[in-house]
Amino acid sequence: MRILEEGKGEYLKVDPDSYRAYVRDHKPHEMVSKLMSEKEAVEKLVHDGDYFAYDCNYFQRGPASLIREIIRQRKKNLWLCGKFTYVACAMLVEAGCADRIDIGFIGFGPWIARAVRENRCKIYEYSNAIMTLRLKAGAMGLPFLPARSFGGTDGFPHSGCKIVEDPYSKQPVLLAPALNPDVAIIHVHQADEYGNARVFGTGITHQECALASKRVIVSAEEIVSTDEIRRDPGRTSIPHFAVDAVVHAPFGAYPGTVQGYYASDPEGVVEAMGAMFRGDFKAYLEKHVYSVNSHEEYLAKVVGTKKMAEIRRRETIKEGYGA
Amino acid sequence: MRILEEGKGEYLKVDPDSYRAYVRDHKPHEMVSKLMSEKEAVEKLVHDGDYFAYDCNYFQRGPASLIREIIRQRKKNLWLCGKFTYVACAMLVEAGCADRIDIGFIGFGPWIARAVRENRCKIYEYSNAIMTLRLKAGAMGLPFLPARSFGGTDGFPHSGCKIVEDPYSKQPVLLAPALNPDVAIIHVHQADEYGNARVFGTGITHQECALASKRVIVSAEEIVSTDEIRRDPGRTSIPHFAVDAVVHAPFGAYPGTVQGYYASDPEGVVEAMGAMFRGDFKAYLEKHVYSVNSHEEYLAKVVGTKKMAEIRRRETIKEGYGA
Amino acid sequence: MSTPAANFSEREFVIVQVSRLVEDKKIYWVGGGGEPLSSVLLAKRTNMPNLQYLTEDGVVGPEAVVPFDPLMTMISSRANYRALQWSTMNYAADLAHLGYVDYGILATLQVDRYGNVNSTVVGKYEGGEGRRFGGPGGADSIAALAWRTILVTDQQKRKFVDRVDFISSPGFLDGPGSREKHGLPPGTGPWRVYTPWAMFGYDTDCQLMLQAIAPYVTVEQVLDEMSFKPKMAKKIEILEPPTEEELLILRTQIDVGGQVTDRGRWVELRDGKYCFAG
Amino acid sequence: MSTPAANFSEREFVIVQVSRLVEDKKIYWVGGGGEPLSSVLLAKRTNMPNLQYLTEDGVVGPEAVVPFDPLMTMISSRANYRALQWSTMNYAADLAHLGYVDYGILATLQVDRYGNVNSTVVGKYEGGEGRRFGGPGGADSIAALAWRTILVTDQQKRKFVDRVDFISSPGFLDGPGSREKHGLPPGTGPWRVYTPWAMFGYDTDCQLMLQAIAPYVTVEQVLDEMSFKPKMAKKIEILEPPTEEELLILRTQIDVGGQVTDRGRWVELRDGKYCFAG
Repeated sequence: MRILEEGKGEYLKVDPDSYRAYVRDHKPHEMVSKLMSEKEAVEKLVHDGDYFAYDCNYFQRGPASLIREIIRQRKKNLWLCGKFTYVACAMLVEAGCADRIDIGFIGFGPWIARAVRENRCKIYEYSNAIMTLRLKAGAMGLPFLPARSFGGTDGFPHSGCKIVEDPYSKQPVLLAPALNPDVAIIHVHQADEYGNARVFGTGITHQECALASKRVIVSAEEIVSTDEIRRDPGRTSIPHFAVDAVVHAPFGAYPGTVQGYYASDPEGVVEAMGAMFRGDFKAYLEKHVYSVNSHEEYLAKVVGTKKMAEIRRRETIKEGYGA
Repeated sequence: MRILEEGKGEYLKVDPDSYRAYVRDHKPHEMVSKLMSEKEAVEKLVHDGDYFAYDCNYFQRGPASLIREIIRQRKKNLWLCGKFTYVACAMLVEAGCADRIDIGFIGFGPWIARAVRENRCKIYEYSNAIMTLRLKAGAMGLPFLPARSFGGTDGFPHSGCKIVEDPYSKQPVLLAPALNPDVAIIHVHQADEYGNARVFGTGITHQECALASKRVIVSAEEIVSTDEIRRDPGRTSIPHFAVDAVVHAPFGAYPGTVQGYYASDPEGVVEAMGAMFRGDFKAYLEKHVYSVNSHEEYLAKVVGTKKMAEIRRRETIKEGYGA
Repeated sequence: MSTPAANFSEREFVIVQVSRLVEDKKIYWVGGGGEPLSSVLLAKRTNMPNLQYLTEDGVVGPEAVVPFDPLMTMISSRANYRALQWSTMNYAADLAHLGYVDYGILATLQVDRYGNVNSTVVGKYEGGEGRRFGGPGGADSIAALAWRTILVTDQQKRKFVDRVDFISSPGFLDGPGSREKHGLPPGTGPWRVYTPWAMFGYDTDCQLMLQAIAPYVTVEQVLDEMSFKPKMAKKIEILEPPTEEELLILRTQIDVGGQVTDRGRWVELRDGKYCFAG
Repeated sequence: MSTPAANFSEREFVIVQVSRLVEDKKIYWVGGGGEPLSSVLLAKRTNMPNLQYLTEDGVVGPEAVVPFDPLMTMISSRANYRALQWSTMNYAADLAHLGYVDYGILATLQVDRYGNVNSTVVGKYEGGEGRRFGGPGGADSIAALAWRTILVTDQQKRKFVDRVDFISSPGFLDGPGSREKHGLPPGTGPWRVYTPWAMFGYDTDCQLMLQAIAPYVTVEQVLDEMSFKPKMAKKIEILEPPTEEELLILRTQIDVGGQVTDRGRWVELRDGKYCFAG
């Protein structure tokens, strides 16, 4: 199985054995309550220098409130998993929280461009599907997974992928290195206090992120009982033992949507996109992050009950989004 | 990426490109009704010499009625995917339908042992998890998937697996060859006429079997409308385009259980297990297969309404088994 | 009901063209929102109600409720309404790996002679000097794995280049055989490129070939807006303009806010001939 | 409530022993039904209500309703009742790959000095001459991937051999380092072997070591029923007999039909000493 081509991009070290040992020694195998505030969860579980994955994005069932909390706590030197996302990477770079990004798709914007030129931010190239595959490899406890895409691109040399001769078909096949982030944050519809969590509808990689990552924070629109989880186990997306903290975060995806629960706020979306395109998040961060101390305060002071009622009302489709 | 060890067992050729072309040219991409009788489905879609996978087994939400129909039609030279199964492989070998088996776990019995000694049946060695992984590789359109098990066993030399040096960790890692069966049969709780199918509760590899196999027959306890499928798309286990035939088969898993719908029939289970242990399925096949022309006739004449009512009644747990 | 329209934008023109390529019996993977999704939604509302498509978030065969809120083309209740199946992104990639995706439709920033697509950087990559964009997203998988890829781009010199500054998503790379050499499945690749002014196919040597033009431009105008000279089909066809019916659906049901179509120039029918307005 | 029982079968003894190893804070993968599952179900009903286990069909943390119909230990509503999650087999294997399985519990047909397990053939493999069994099933994955594997087998010369006729599921293979050489994750392997007569551990050289015996046998009897001489712990402990409470739960709730326990000899308390009955 010859190696035919190798990307030269730096990538998070592939080490499934160490991840196994981490799971054995640090993951909460027993059922213990993990309910805590956003502040506490981020303080405890997001460390400077972490490889950091968030699932979905700031507009689509993403952990927007947790992203704001990470910025509020001025975390540093994060390495971002930049797949299927618009503004969050730019926000995190502009806020001084991140200096490396693996890119599937991000809203790049002038700020990141400047940071790259000034060597304050490093970029590694992938695609959305290769990044989700890397997380899947990480979630399967494997060192890599093969794929039939990404070869031949100009991203490949800036990645950690390799092309090898498949020992079965003798054809070239790409290998994507497993990704086991230090920390992942995921926003879900429902979770119990232990972290058994349900996502309704489509998603990107919530289960993969949870199983692949050393430390996992789940924020949930609703906290439900474990009895409710056990009533319909086919709906469980994430098992408790993958989860280190459960944060109750109603409207946690605002200004984004949580499908079946509330619509996005188009004004809020456009405001964030505008900041990104202008390459200036200062006013945005001031208003949406630094001006408040918590998500509760944010909802009360910045979003307001009228807006919350409106986006709930506008989400008229409920079919398929309940157990 | 050096090859460190190679199994010498024969295995179904790994050829993801040909499978892709098959999918393009022969899978029903459009929504067309595929409702047909068991007889027609097996006549059309199960061919002598096929690599044949059935999901689950004769006792646990397996396509028992379709297995009986395959025997009734006296199919020949099948190569069986023998994972997580008790009696069905032995039945198929004894009935003269199969002459090769990839083994994860089967009820072996004296008949297969005799067939192996007399060189009428060939055995290749795997484990349940390696067989399900092979199907998963086939269902992902990949030539292989890595695993951290099966190496070092005495099964390995009789398999199609290889151990290579992982180009990332430099450690030995096993590769399992993708499996794309010629035909798969799967029993589900509900399906629409196009083959969009729902399995409630746990299972072995229903989705993998459906996506990995060239021809797919789904038998369903209930035929539901496509509107019902669309009402709760998170419950869809198998998409229509993977499916070539939909058979309405109430009590299709008899004597096995369909969780949430009916319990197993312990008498029927013991009768089949007894035949296997004795190495003599003649009487069993005569009574349960050859004496009738169809599953309908089987239910009416052999099983009887009393038994059907009884196993329905005994299945008191419904939680989690409905959309 | 099939009256040729007297007034439409270039964007509307290209959406309608692509929508007419769409077939009921095929499965599409639609990249992002914009023109590709609008084309498919339009097709579904004209004469292909059973059309099936998937998107990156693992939705299979939705009956989307339009219009969408801004950016809400995936992981939203309206975009994913009444789907046949809901899943996640790796599942969408699995289906594409398996060969279920007959056609992929992509909007592109820059495209070249071999159909290679750039959505990463215009200008120099190293040192971050070029103008940087968001990356391939899901487009790379579509371009690699769909049997046929339909590209949608602008008819502009800087977008239609001999060699893209950065291959984000693969076209034919360096020509025949080079996709396979890099591990991509055989028999795949770019198939059509649509611009508001023209439609291109590919010659057997994998090079772009002009096949048809819009009724409001000339071949010369098209070639003037390319940085290289494409191969030319033996006969250059004239594309049919949108019908009033198509535009009505597009404007009242799909692109109600004009987010997708409100760019580019307007075209009008004047003295029996289509020409740019104003 | 913890009165030592006066009467029990060898099978009951071994189930009770294994159940006492089980911890609330660990995750178990239980192979098949039989003694392993009975042990876990017993533990859950004695003092470990929060005990979590998974089985091959991807069930996580069920609260099984016992007893089961014959063979219905997986993919059945009673076995999977009120689980935390339902999935399929590849998911169970993923969790094991990830290191979530603290303990695997397996019943074995034949086991050797290095804890290698045979469930394929007794006798010669080639030519099908030996007596053939069903194959590794899920046991290979458990033996390869669980941090610690607990084996349950009979105390019989033919089941306790120097080298198994066929390694279906890996123990320590040929000794230190050989699991890793064949791609298995480090730090894993067999941990305990329980028989109705004895409990074995492993020495640092990966070889089986007798650690404790049942109160109704002697060390000599145990060694007589092995084809090789194991290493011996410095002090051989005596295992505690089942309590009346444990047996009551086992007999009335779990193995009601006696399917699992109704084999092997009976033991009774006679004149303050345990010995075989009859």
